[in-house]
Amino acid sequence: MPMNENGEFTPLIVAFCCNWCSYAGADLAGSGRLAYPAEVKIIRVPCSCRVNPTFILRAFQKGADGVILAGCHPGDCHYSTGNYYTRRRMTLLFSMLEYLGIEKERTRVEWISAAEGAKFAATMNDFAAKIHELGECKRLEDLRCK
Amino acid sequence: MTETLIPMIGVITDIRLDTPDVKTFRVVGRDGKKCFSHLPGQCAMLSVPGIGEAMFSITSSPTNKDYMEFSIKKCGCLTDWLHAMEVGQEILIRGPYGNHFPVESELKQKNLLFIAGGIGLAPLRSVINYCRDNRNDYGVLDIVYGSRSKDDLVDYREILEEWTADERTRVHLTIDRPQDGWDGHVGFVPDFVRELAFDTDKTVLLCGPPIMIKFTLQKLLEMGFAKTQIYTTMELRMKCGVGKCGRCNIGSKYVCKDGPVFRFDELDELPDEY
Amino acid sequence: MRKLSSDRMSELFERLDSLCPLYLPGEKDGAVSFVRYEQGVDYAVGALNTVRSAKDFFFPQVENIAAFRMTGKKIEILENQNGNEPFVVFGVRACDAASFSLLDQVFLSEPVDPYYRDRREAGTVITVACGEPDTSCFCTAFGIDPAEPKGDISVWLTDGFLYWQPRTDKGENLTENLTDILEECDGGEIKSYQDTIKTIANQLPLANLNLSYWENTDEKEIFASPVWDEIYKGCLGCGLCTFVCPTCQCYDVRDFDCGETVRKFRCWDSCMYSDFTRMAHGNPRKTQKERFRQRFMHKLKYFPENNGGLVSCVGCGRCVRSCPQGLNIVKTARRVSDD
Amino acid sequence: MQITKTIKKLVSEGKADRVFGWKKGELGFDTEPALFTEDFDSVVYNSLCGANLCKYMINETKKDGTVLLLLKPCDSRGLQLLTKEHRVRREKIYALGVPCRGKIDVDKISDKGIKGMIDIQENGDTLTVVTLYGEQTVPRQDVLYEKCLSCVGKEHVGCDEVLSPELSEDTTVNDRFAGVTALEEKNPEARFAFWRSQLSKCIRCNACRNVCPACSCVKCIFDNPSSGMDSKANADDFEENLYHIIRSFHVCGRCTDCGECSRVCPEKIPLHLLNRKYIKDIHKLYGDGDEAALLTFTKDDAEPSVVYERGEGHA
Amino acid sequence: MQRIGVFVCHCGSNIAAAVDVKQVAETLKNEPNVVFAADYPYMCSENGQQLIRNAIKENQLTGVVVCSCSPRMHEATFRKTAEESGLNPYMVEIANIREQCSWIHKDRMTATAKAVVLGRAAIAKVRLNAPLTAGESPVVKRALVIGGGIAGIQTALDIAEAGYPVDIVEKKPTIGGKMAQLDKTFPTLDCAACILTPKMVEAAQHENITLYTYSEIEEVKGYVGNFRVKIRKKARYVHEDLCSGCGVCTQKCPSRKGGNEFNLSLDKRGAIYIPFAQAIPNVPVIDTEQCLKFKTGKCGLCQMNCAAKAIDFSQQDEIVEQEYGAIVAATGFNPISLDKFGEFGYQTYPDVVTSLEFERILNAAGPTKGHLERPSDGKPPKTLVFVQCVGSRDTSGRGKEYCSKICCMYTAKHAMLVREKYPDTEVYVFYIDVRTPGKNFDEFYRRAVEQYGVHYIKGMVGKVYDDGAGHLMVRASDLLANEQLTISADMVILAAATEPDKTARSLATMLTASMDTNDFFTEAHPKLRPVESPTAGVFLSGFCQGPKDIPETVSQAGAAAVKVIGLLSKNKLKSNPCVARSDSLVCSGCSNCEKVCPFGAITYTEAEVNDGTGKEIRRIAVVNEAVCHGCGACTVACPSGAMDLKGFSSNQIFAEVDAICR
Repeated sequence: MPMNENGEFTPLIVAFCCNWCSYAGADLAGSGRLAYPAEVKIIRVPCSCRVNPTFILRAFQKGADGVILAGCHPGDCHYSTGNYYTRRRMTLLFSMLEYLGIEKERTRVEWISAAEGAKFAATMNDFAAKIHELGECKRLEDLRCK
Repeated sequence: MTETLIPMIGVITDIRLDTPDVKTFRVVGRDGKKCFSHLPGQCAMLSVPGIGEAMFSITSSPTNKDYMEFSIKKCGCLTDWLHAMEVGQEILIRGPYGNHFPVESELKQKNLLFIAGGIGLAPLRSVINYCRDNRNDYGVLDIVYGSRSKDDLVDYREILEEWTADERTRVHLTIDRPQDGWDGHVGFVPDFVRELAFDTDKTVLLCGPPIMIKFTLQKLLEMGFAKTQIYTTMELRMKCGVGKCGRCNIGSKYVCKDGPVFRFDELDELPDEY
Repeated sequence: MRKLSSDRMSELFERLDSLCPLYLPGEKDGAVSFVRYEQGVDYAVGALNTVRSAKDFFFPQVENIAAFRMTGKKIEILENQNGNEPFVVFGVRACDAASFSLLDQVFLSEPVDPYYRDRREAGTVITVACGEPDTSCFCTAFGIDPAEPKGDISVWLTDGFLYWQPRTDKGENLTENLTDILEECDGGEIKSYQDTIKTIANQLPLANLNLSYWENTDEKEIFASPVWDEIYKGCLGCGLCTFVCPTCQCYDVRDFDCGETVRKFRCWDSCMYSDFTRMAHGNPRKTQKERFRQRFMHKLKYFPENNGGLVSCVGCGRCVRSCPQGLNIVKTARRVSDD
Repeated sequence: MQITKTIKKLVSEGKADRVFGWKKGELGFDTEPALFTEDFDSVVYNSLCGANLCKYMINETKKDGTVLLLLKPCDSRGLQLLTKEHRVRREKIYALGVPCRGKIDVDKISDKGIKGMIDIQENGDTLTVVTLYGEQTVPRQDVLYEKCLSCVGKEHVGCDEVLSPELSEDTTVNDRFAGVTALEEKNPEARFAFWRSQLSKCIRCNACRNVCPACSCVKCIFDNPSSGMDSKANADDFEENLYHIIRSFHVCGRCTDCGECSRVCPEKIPLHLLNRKYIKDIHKLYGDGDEAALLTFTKDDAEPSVVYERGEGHA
Repeated sequence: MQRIGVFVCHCGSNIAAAVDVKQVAETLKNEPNVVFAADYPYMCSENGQQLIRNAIKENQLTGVVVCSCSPRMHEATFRKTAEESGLNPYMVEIANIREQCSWIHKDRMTATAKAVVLGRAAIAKVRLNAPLTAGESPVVKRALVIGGGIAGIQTALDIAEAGYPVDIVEKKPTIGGKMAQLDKTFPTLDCAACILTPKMVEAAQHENITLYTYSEIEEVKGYVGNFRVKIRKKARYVHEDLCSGCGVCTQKCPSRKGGNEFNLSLDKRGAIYIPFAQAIPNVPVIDTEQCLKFKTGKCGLCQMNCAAKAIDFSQQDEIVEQEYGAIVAATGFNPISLDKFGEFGYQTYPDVVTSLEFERILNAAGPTKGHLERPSDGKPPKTLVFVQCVGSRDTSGRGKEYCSKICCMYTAKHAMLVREKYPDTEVYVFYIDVRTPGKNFDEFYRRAVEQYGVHYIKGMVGKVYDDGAGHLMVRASDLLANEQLTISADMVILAAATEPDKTARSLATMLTASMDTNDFFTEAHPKLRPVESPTAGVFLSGFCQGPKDIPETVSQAGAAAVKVIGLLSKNKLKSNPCVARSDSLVCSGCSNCEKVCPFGAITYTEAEVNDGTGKEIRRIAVVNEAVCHGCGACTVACPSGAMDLKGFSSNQIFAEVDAICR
């Protein structure tokens, strides 16, 4: 289990952020110096609908402990309908992961606008806290990567 | 012989740009010595971790005791990577694999006719240089070599400077289409072979793209050569190199083990699936 | 020969497992496979064959070969620790036991496959005679006797007793450790049991498979048979038959990027897969017909040609039972030879 | 036989020039998919014809002429999907619906301890199993495929002609989603244990994929080295999860619930429980319209947090 | 194999204070393929950029990673920098180590470690980057406006004024639209015709405007900058170029049974007719349903009387094909049908009329020549009841859930006009809410109440019925007084809800422009791109995008025109190169990608492919790069992975994930 120098569990969290809203929201959180844990690493995608379930599973395979998707609020998608598809895809995928017995708190979708820097930071803090609580992700890891 | 499937580390000590898409790489072991000895026509498996593994003909002659050379055409993931390498890069190598041209038996004292097209010269270069280095064991060497253009002739310098120097070696070059600065023959290899009207006392070693092999074989047979006189070398989806992984067979023969060198009469007995 | 009362079988398993890890057929979620013996695991005594064959012990579906680390222009080879700890497999049937000698032909011929060799050396095979060969069995067509299975030790399970016959040094050595629970006997008791087996085996519908056409016909001729154009039609191109087959041995070698290192592993491959022979510039076996033909030509013609007439089939009947579309080697062999 | 008569009539009328159906196998009780260009008398259709033939049409309709295709009700939905996704040339198929009263799972007969089976005869609701050791009778209903016991329905869709639909019988005894519900009611640990145990049996033979009418990709991502996703072997437990999770996701909203995946699995992994989970969720969240759920949306769809907010052991 | 350079920016102390930039540069230098790494105080400064340019040249870099502020800030800058040294701009990736690292992490070790990971991810991505070139397509410098109401006219005029040819396609025989039917306009009460007709004339006479009236869109192909449109010019049976507009034919026509559409059938017209006096073009049209010549083959009076020989019974529909760079939808609206609102007696009682009908009744050119007469007996009504929100804000499913926006104001206008001209009338207005958010709107409404004594009653009308003595009775509730009312009315005027024109739906399909559930065109962004549709090159003007009054319509019309002018002013369109790409060897042609594409960028073609197993004709997806916006929705809908997104390819994202999770 990855630990910091204090012996605390340091999870790995991958955040997929859409370029137009949530990535900008993350930037705004940055300019507002709103801290959230460094274990959150952001990958920029044009739209949340670019996120393929395989990306999420790949992250878990390679050792991520939580994966969060952030996109524009429904109705505000830069491409008008992208996040509606995201919403359906992820609802069904997450439901399936839960059905397979993967802790459902390890995956999340949030709608964060470019103006919601505070929400971005709060969301990441909350998500990271949850992952801290859950500990290391055992159920979707690939033993070869450990 | 390296252990099955486990490669050894080779170091690239020289890279030569032969044609716009063919490079020749010189490989030695970490100790600076030749990785293993081989016979003309044999292959080795080269790989880069995470990129891929593929079988290549060893182009240098077994008589070269210092290093091995591979002439590699850029045509895919692994070869792209290899072409981008710099001197000093380590790669993985295992081998030697397959049979070889019967240089010490059937070919001995024979007049040899080498016919190659494009990168097909690579496997034959090993034999040619082997014969040149054991010059008294072989008769006249005729080398017919053709390529798309002058720039696509692999080993052009070596051909001009070394091969032509020997009076019992005759080099016949051709390119597909006329080109400025080329006063040699222009035309396709099969026709050129026909034009050259060789005596049928020669043993033929033929290598090149499938279509060239097909038509050249046809011409040779028309000229009176027998299939028992003609050898070729095949490249077929080899993976393990030791005849066990099961994918490179033509009928009951494994290319990596029973080949890659076949005589055409042997191929005739096998199902037509290559 | 030795024997043991049937009700003491778990005692035997306990003892065997204490000597080295023991594997035996057990049921898991509705399918029988070889499982590691532990308390509470029941020996699937009634199951004729496991879904997967026993070849997995010597030629597992996946095995790591090596790992590499690349730093700058340097490559480091990290040797793989392939464990070759001794182990025992109990409950191998005559057909699977026969398959090992076919696999040996491939993996133990030069150049020897070290991974297979090591596992072969480490494993002790205890075979069990088939009390009731079933419809899909046709091992007798290959001269295999289900009443007299090969292996390091052969076992017969009659009503009330387990009979134990070591056949090799390895078998003898193992038996040495068990003399306290296995009592000596002359073995005459199993004769009638064996006779029953033979009677059943001879009545089985597939047992009379006749391969003389395959033996006596040129490979090019069989290859060119027009029957191939028809019989592959139902083939899905999946790898089911090859993966459950005890004699299929095609494999692939691949890399897996683990981040810090790249792992080279070997895994089963199937000639039924469309990408089995795919190359950058084409595929010599373009349609399922060619792939289907390759599988059976290999088993029934090419393999025998290269291995002194040995057919690469042991009649275990797994393909007969599990092919979802009802295709199998018997059907193919018979139809091509117009039997 | 009625079917043979109909086939001959249709072929003589020029409706088709060849037939894709079943023929008798090597044993008394197996059948195999086959193409007939003549000898239509050897076309077999009985309760042992479990295989779904619609996917063969991908290759078959690339050729000239028209194929007469025999379709059970569940197969007809597969053909409809393949047609909708332009994977078959529908105009080259004469789809003949054939009645279905459920198909027999031979393994279930074996599981009853019946050995040495050499033939199966059907008499109404009873099967007579002929064995080396004599005859035994088995109630037909006991040995139907799992897929038949929770069949979507015996109505053919999109057929050019349906033969004697009155001979079809409803074989559904289980609620289609009962298996899914039962799993949903377990806690996550139990669910994980169930699936890990099931999926770890997988040998990656790809039979489930290759038989699936929704898995009709020219090249599957799992076979494509440049997809970044290729995973040929079950090199790790994870790969099994990955393969089956992604495969079920790819057929999500497209699965016709024909049950072939579970039928063909040599390891008896209940793969239909994955697909049906998606179907159940789709019905619950988006209604059961026929349009593929992942290819459309409404503005007030449920949020992914519905999963998060659901209590443990929800139904 | 790439040769990558890594450039770590201090951003003064913005990054350097929290991140050990030197260590980041040094660590990343050991990454595979990295051949150069440096740090610099301000990478975006001229000197910093020079450093990058030099490094690219000196080290023959094929890829650049800049670890700096957000790519939203300087990605464009560094791409340009790279381009200046001959590197493809899309070979640059940014690792955001300021907003997403140094600014939020105080601990230097943590921040440095994260910066390294972010750098590694960018390196992993750039390793798989491929040079991308923005596609270019020429722009046809001509615009199409669909709809000839005030929205369409205004848009066309503005575009034409900017010097671009523009065609208006109007399905009715004349342009003018709904506004032409209005009497006065709120809140200024100026005459609609007086302000509209000059614009109509201007449009007709403008050298850059071509009118296609009595015409419909048949087919739309192509994409932004290059639409190819087929227009069906329906047969008028009158040659526009010959007709002098004298109107003799309309007088000679013996058929008088056709309902006059312009007056909402409150009166009749001939079979050959000019919709209204100021119609443009001032050319009659024959209604073949009514025309005796067409019905019986006898008559032809009009033709005989036409001095210009303009009438031609054999005229056929004509298809005109034209290319356009941009298309504006201005299809307008209609009042909804009141069939489902039986309680108001609209179908039963002639004196129950819609507001638009009332508009015609008040109009001097209307059926009553502007005299307030009730339709049943022509008597002047004394008590008038206006009912608002008939079908608007209706959640029962009979009407529309939205507010039609204009009814409050025109009802106030009607009430006021009635009271001003006929002070002896009593006017009641039933409302749910009175909504007056507009310049001078609330003042206008208050005038109606305070100055003109209109009775505004908050409450809904429950039933309109005949008391048996020929009186219309209106039963309603007064919510404020909390009582039931019954009013004996001479006329009831219903403010019917509005809805987009029915033809908009099929047009949207042709344009691949999306619509909402109410059949209003969807805008590309509800706040920031309100006049563009999500389909590039298709713009929205007026009511078709959502309920609007005249000033709003005109301003949106102008805005749409500006967008069109902006587009047409370009000679070539440069497209975003980060668009979807379909691998023809892998594509199964299943159409799933097409179904999720919001822009209609994906089409299918039968193409010959050879994946190594022989040539085959397959149906495969083709992405029109000029139309694709690069959202990536298709990449996930594609099960085979044939669809990928350039610049954000699956393998690039996998590489980033792998690098982060290493």
